[in-house]
Amino acid sequence: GFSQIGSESGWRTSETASIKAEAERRGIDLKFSDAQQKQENQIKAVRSFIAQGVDGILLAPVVETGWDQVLQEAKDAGIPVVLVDRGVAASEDLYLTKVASDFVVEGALAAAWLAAETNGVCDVVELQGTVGSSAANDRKAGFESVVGNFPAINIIRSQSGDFTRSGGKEVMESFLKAEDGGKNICAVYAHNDDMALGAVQAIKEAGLKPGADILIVSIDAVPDIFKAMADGDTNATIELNPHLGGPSFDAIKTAKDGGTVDKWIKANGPLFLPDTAAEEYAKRSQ
Amino acid sequence: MTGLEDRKNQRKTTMPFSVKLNRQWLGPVIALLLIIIGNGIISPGFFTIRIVDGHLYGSLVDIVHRGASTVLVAVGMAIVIGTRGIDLSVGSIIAICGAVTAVLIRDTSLSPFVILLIALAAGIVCGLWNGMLVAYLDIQPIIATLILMVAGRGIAQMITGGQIVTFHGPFFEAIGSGYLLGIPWRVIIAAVLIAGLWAVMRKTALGLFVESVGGNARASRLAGIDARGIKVLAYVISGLCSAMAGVIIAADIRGADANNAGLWLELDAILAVVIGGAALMGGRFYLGLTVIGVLIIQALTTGILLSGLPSQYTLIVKAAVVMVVLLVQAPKARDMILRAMQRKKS
Amino acid sequence: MAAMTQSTSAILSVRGVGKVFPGVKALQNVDFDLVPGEIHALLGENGAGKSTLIKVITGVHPRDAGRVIFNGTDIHPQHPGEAQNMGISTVYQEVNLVPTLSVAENLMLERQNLKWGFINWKPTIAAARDALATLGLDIDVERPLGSYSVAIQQLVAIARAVALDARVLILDEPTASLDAEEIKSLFQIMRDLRGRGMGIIFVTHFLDQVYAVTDRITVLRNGQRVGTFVTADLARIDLIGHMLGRELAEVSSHRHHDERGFTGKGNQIQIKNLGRKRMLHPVSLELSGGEIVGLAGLLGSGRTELAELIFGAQKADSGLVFINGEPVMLRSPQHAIRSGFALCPEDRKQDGIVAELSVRENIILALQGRRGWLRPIPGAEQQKIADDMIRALGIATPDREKPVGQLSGGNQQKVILARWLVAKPLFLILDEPTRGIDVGAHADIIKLIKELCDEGLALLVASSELEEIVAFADRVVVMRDREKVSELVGAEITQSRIIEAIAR
Amino acid sequence: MINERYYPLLATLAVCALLYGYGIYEHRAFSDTYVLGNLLTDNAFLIVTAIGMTFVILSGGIDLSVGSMIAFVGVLMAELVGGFGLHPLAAVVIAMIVGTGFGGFMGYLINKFDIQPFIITLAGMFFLRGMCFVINLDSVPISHSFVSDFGSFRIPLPGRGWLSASALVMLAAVIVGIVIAHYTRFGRNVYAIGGDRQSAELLGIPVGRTTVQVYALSGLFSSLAGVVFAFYTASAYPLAAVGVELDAIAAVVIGGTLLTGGMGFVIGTFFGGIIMGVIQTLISFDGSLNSWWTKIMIGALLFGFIVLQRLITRSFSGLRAGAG
Ligand SMILES: Nc1ncnc2c1ncn2[C@@H]1O[C@H](COP(=O)(O)OP(=O)(O)OP(=O)(O)O)[C@@H](O)[C@H]1O
Ligand SMILES: Nc1ncnc2c1ncn2[C@@H]1O[C@H](COP(=O)(O)OP(=O)(O)OP(=O)(O)O)[C@@H](O)[C@H]1O
Ligand SMILES: [Mg+2]
Ligand SMILES: [Mg+2]
Repeated sequence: GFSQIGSESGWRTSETASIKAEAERRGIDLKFSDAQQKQENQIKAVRSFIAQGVDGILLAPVVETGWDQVLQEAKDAGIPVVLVDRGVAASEDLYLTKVASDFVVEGALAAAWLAAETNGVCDVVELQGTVGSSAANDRKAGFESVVGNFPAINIIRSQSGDFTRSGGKEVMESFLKAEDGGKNICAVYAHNDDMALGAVQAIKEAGLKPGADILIVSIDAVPDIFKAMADGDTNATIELNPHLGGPSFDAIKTAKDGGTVDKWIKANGPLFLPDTAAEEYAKRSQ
Repeated sequence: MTGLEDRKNQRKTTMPFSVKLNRQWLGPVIALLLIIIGNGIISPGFFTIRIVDGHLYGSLVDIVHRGASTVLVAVGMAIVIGTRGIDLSVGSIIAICGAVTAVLIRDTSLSPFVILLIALAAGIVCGLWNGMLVAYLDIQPIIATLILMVAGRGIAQMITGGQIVTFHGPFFEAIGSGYLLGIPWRVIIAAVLIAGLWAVMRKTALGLFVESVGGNARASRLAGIDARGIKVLAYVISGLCSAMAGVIIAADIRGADANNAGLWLELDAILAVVIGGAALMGGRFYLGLTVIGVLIIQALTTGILLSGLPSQYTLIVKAAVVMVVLLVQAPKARDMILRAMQRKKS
Repeated sequence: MAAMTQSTSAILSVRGVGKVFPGVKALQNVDFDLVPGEIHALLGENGAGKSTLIKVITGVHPRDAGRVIFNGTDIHPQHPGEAQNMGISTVYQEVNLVPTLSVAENLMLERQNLKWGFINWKPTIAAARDALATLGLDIDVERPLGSYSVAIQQLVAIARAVALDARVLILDEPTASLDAEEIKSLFQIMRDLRGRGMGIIFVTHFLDQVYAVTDRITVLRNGQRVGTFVTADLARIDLIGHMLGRELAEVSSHRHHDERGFTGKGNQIQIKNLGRKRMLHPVSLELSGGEIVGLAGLLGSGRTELAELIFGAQKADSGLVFINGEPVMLRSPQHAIRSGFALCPEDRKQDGIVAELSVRENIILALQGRRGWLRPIPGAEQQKIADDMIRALGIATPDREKPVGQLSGGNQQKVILARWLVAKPLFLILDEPTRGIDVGAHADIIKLIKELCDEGLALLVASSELEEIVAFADRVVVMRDREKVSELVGAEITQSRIIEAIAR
Repeated sequence: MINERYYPLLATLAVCALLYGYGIYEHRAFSDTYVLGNLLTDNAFLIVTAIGMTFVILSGGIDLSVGSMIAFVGVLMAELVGGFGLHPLAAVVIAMIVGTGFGGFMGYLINKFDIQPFIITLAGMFFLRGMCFVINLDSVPISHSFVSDFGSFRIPLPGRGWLSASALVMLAAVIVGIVIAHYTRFGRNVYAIGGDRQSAELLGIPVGRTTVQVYALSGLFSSLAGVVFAFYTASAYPLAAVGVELDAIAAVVIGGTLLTGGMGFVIGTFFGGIIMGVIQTLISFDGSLNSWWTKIMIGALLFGFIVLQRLITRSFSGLRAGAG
C-alpha cells in the first residue's frame, strides 16, 4: 500500500508516477490511495491497508506529527512502514525507515548558493509556500539560518504564494510595486519552482530581466524550471528527488528477509545551475 | 387634469426610489474608497500609474488586472444566487477549462479562437450539468455543485495528466497579460462580457425572471415562467463566466494548473456578491455592486501584499476588514447607528 | 366615543399609538380599549392598519409612539413570545405556523409536556388532539402541517391560540378560508371564552360575522381611529360609511342575479374527464366566453385540485381540455398560459406573491411571462399598467416600487388578482379570489370581473362564500369528495340549493 | 403507514446498507469488525462536527467555520499543554469554552445585525485559521500520558476490531444530539425556526436567543470534534481539517436533512458520516485509482447516492409533485 498526500503539484505527480512505475517494474501489486492533502484521509488509508493485510506500507506524511497511533497499529499487525519524502515526529521504532530529503537543508543550500553568487550582499524577497505547511516552514528556516550569518543579506519581503504559479506571480507583482518597481530587489528565493516561474513572468511584465536584473533561486527541479534556466530566466534550483520508490521497496524487502536498514535513507538532490539546464530539460521532459 | 396629477405623482414616487438606490450604492463604494485610501497610506507608491512598455503599470492597475478573473466568476455567481442557488463548482470549472485550453494548444494545431470556443463550451457543459441537477433532479444547490467541485478537479487533472501543462502562443499570451491601448486585454474582456450580461439581464425581462424565480419559484411557475429553464440558464451563465475566467487564469501563467487554478475562488466570489448587497436567499442581484465587491476584496488583498504584513497575519486581517465592511453594510447596523446618532442629538 | 367611559375596567388599552413604515403612516394616535368578556371587532379597509395595530400590541413591531396598557400596567413586549407569556394570545393574518413540523408540534411549541426537563411526547400529542377536538377537527396530528389545506392550517392556528388559556385573544381574519360549518363552531368557542371573561379582538371583512358575534366595533381608516361603536346600535350602512369614508352605493347592486344573457360569443372551453388518481375523479365541464361558473364545495372537496389540473400546475393522468374544439396540451402552467388560461391561486403566500419584488414587478409578471424574456415590456408601459391597476383595485401602497411582502394581506391579494387581469386571459380560474379583501374593494373587484366577462372572458370561481357565488355565477358546479356531484343553472342557483347538493 | 418525514432517513439507511453490502461482497476483509471499528474511529471527528452542523442547518443556517475550529482547538490545546503545562483535561475545558463562546459570538452577530450566516461564518473560518497561524505555524505533538492513554484505550469487538475512545465520544455525542433535537424545547424550536422563521417568531418562539444558542452549540460540537481530532492524532497542525466544513455539510445532507432547514434527523447525520467514510474506505480498498480518478469517483458516488436517495424518497411518497 502507498498512501500519497495528493497531487497538488507537478512534483508530487512525478513522485507518484515514479513509485508506481518502480512497483510495476518489480511486479509489486501496489494499492494506491490519494489523501487530497488531508492527514485524516491518510490515517484512514493506512488503516484500510492494515485491514487488507498488505506486506508493506509506503507513507508520504502530509504533516510530521500525529502518527503514533496508526503506526503502532501497523507495527502490531507486523507491517513495515516506510516514510517517503519527509519524516514524522514519532518514536523511531514505529517505522522501518524514512526515505527523504531534508527541507531545512534545501533552504540552507539555496541560501548558500545565493550568498556565494552575490558575495554576501543582497536584498532578497521570499515567496513562501502555503502558510503552516512543513515544507514552507522548514525551507524558510533553513534559508534564514544561513542568511543570518551574512549581515548584508536581508530578506526585505516575504509573503505566501501558496506554492502556485499564479500565487507566485501575484505576490511578485506586489513586491515589484512595493520596492520601487523592483529596483531594490536583488534576488528572489521561492519555496518551489512553480512560484519562481510565476515570478519570472511578473518580472518580465514589469520590464525587467529575470535572472539578470533579479536573481532567482528555487527548489524542486521540475522540468519546466530547466527550460526557464536554459533561457536564462532563473539561476538555480535544488532538486527534490522524486524517485523514492526504489530505495523504499529495497528497504521493505531487506526487512522481510530479516535484514536491518538505516532509519534515514537520505535522498537529497543536488543544486542545478543553468549550464546543465538544457541537457536536463531534454532528459526530463520526455 | 388627472393626467397632470398623475405625472406629478409619478415624479414623486420615482424620487424616493432613486434615493434608495443611491443609498445601496453608498456603502460598498465608501468601503472601496476607504480601503484604497488606506492602501495609499500604507504604500506610498500606490497611486502612481506609469507607462511601462507602452501600457499602464501600477498598483491600481494591478487591482483591476487581478480582479478581472474573479469579477467574471462573481458576476456569474450573482446571477445564480439571484435564483436562490449557489455555485461551489466555479473553481473546478476554471481548472477544467484551463486544462482544456492548455492541452488543446499543446496537442493540436487548432486556431486559438477555436480553442477558446471549445473551452467556453466546456464551461457551458459544466453549467448545464449543475443546472440539470438543481432544476430537474431538485438537488439542493450546495450539494449539487459540490459534486462537480470535487469531481471537476479530478477531471481537470485527468486532462492535464496531473502536470502543469505550459503553453505558448501570442493569442493566449495577449489574453493573459497583453494590452490594448495600454489597457489589459483581460480587463477589456471582463468588462465587455459583464456589460453584455448586464444588458441581457436588465434590458430584457431575464433579470426579472431570475429574481422572481429566486424570490418564489412556485409562484413564478404558476405565473408562466419556466422556473427550471431559468435556473439552468443561471448555472450555464455561471459556467460560461467561470470558463472565461479559467482561460484568463491559465493564460496569465501560460500554464494550466489543474490542482490550484481557482482554488477557493468560490468563497471570494460569494463574498463579493454579498458585499454587493445581495441576499443569499435569492430574489435580488446587483451586477454593478458585485463588481465593486470584487474590487473591495482585491484591493484588500493587494493592500495586504503591499504592506509587508507577515503571511501568518494575512487571514486575520482579511477576516477583520471583511467583517467591518459587512457590519457597516448591514441595514440593521446602519439603522442602529442612525438611531444612536439621533438620540445623541435629541 | 362610547368606549372611553369603560376604559377603567379595560383589560387591554392602547393610547395614542403611532407607527411609521418607510413611506406610510400605518398608525397615527390610535386609542383602543378591550374589556373582559367582550368580542370586539376591529374593522377597516385593506391597509387601514388593523394588522399593524395588532402587531404593535404584541411586540412584533416596535411602536414609535404611545402606550399599551395590559391589566393595569404599561407593557413593552420585545417579541411576540413575551406578549404571549403575559397572556395575550394571537392568531396573525395568514397562516403563521411551521409547515414542516407536525400538527401536534405546531400546537404545542414551547408548551410541550416536560418530564425532568425533557419532552414527554405521549401527553403532549394527546393534548394536541384535545385542542383540535374543541374545534371539532379530527386529523392525524403527527403528519406535517404543510400536507393539509390552508383551511385546516387556519383551524390549527386558532386551536393553538385558544388552547393558550390567555386573558386576551386576538384573531386577525381567522375566517378567511373557512366554510360555514367551521365558522359556526369557531363562533361557539368564541362565545364560550367570552362567557369565561376573556376579551377577544376579532378582525374580519365579513360584516355578517361582525353582527353575528361581536359586541363592539372599532373602525380604523388610514391608520387612524374613526370611532368605537356598540354593534347592536350601528346600522350596517353606517358601518360601511365609517370604514370607507364614503357611501357604498353599489354594495347591494351585485346581490341580485342579473340577466345579462351572455351570448356565448368567442370561445368554448371543454374539459373532458380531467382527473388524477388519488386526487380527483374525472370531471367534465364546459364553459363559454362571457360565462361565470361557480365552483362550490366543502373544504377538501377537490376544488383547488380541479383548478390546478386544468391549469397544468399538477399533471392530470386522464382527460383532455379543448378550446373551440382544439385539444390543448396542458403540461405546465406555461403551456396553459400560452393557451390563454390563468389561475389565481388559493395560497397567496406560497403560490402567489414574490415577496421581494415590487408591486409593479408582481403585477406585470404573468404578462411578461407570456411575452417571453426577449420582449420586455417597456418601463413606461410597466409603470402605466401598474398604476392603472393600483387605481382600479384600490391597492393601498405608497408607491409601485414597494416590495409586495410589505403590503397588507388584502392588498397582496389585490396585486395577485391584478397580475392575472393584466394578462388578459380568455379563461380565468380564481381560487378563493376575495380572501381578505374588504367590502369596498370586493364590490370593485366583482364589477371589474363582470366587465371582463362582458368582453368575452370565461371565468371559473372557486369560493367558500356561497353568497358570492350566488351573486354572480351563471352556473354552479358542486364538488364533494373529489368528485363533481351536481351542476346548477339559472334560477336553481340559490344558497339553499347549493347547500343541499353539498350535503346530500 | 410510515410518516412521510422519515422517507429521507429510510433512504439514507437503505443506501448505507447497500454500500456496506457491496463492500463486503467485493472485499472479504470488509466484513471484519476491524473495518467497522475504523469507520467509527476515523470518522468520529467528522460526525461530531456534523451533528453540530445538523442543528445549524435545521435552523436554516450554515456554519463554515467548523473546519478551522477543529484546527484552532488543536493548536490552542497544544499551546496550553505544551506552552503552559496545563493538564490536557483542563485544556479541553478551556478549548471547548472558547469554541462555544466563539460560536455564540457568531450567532450573536448573525442575529443582531441580520447578516447572512454563510458570510459571518466564512469570516469566522478565515479568522480562526488565521489565529492558528498566529499561535503556532508548525505542527507540534501534544505529548502527555493522558493523551496517549486516551489514544490506546479500546473496547474489543468480536473479530479483529475494537471501539476506540474517539468512537465512544462520538457515539455519546450522537445520543446527546438526538436527545437535544427531539426531546428538548430548544431542539423543537430549532426545527420551527428552520421551517419558517417568521412564523416561529410570531408563534412566540425566542428566535434570537435560539439562533445564538444554535451557533454556540455548533461551536461546542466542533470544538469537541477538535478535541477528538487532537487526541486522535496526538498533535496539532494549523492546516488540519481544511475543507471539513464541506464534508460535514455533505454528511448532514446525505443524512436526509434539508439544507433549507426544518427537516431532518441527527441519526441521519450519523449515517451520512458513515456513508462518507465507507466511500473513502471503498476507494482505498480498491487501491487502483490514481489521484484524479479518486476525486472523480468520490464525486460520482456522491451523485449516485443523492440520486438514489431522491428516487427512494419519491417512490415512497408517490404523489407530492414538486414545483419548479
Ligand atoms: N413590514 C411592513 N413594512 C412596510 N410597510 C408595511 C409593513 N407592514 C404593513 N405595512 C403598511 O402598513 C399599512 C397598514 O397595513 P396593515 O397590514 O395593518 O393593514 P390591514 O388593515 O391589516 O389590511 P388588510 O385588511 O388588507 O389585512 C399598509 O399600507 C402596509 O403597506
Ligand atoms: N376535513 C379534512 N380532513 C382531513 N384532510 C382534509 C380535510 N379537508 C382537507 N383536507 C386535506 O386538504 C387537502 C387539500 O384539499 P383542498 O382544501 O385544497 O380542497 P378544496 O376543495 O380546494 O378546499 P378549499 O379550497 O376550500 O380549501 C386534501 O388533500 C385533503 O387531504
Ligand atoms: Mg391585515
Ligand atoms: Mg381550495
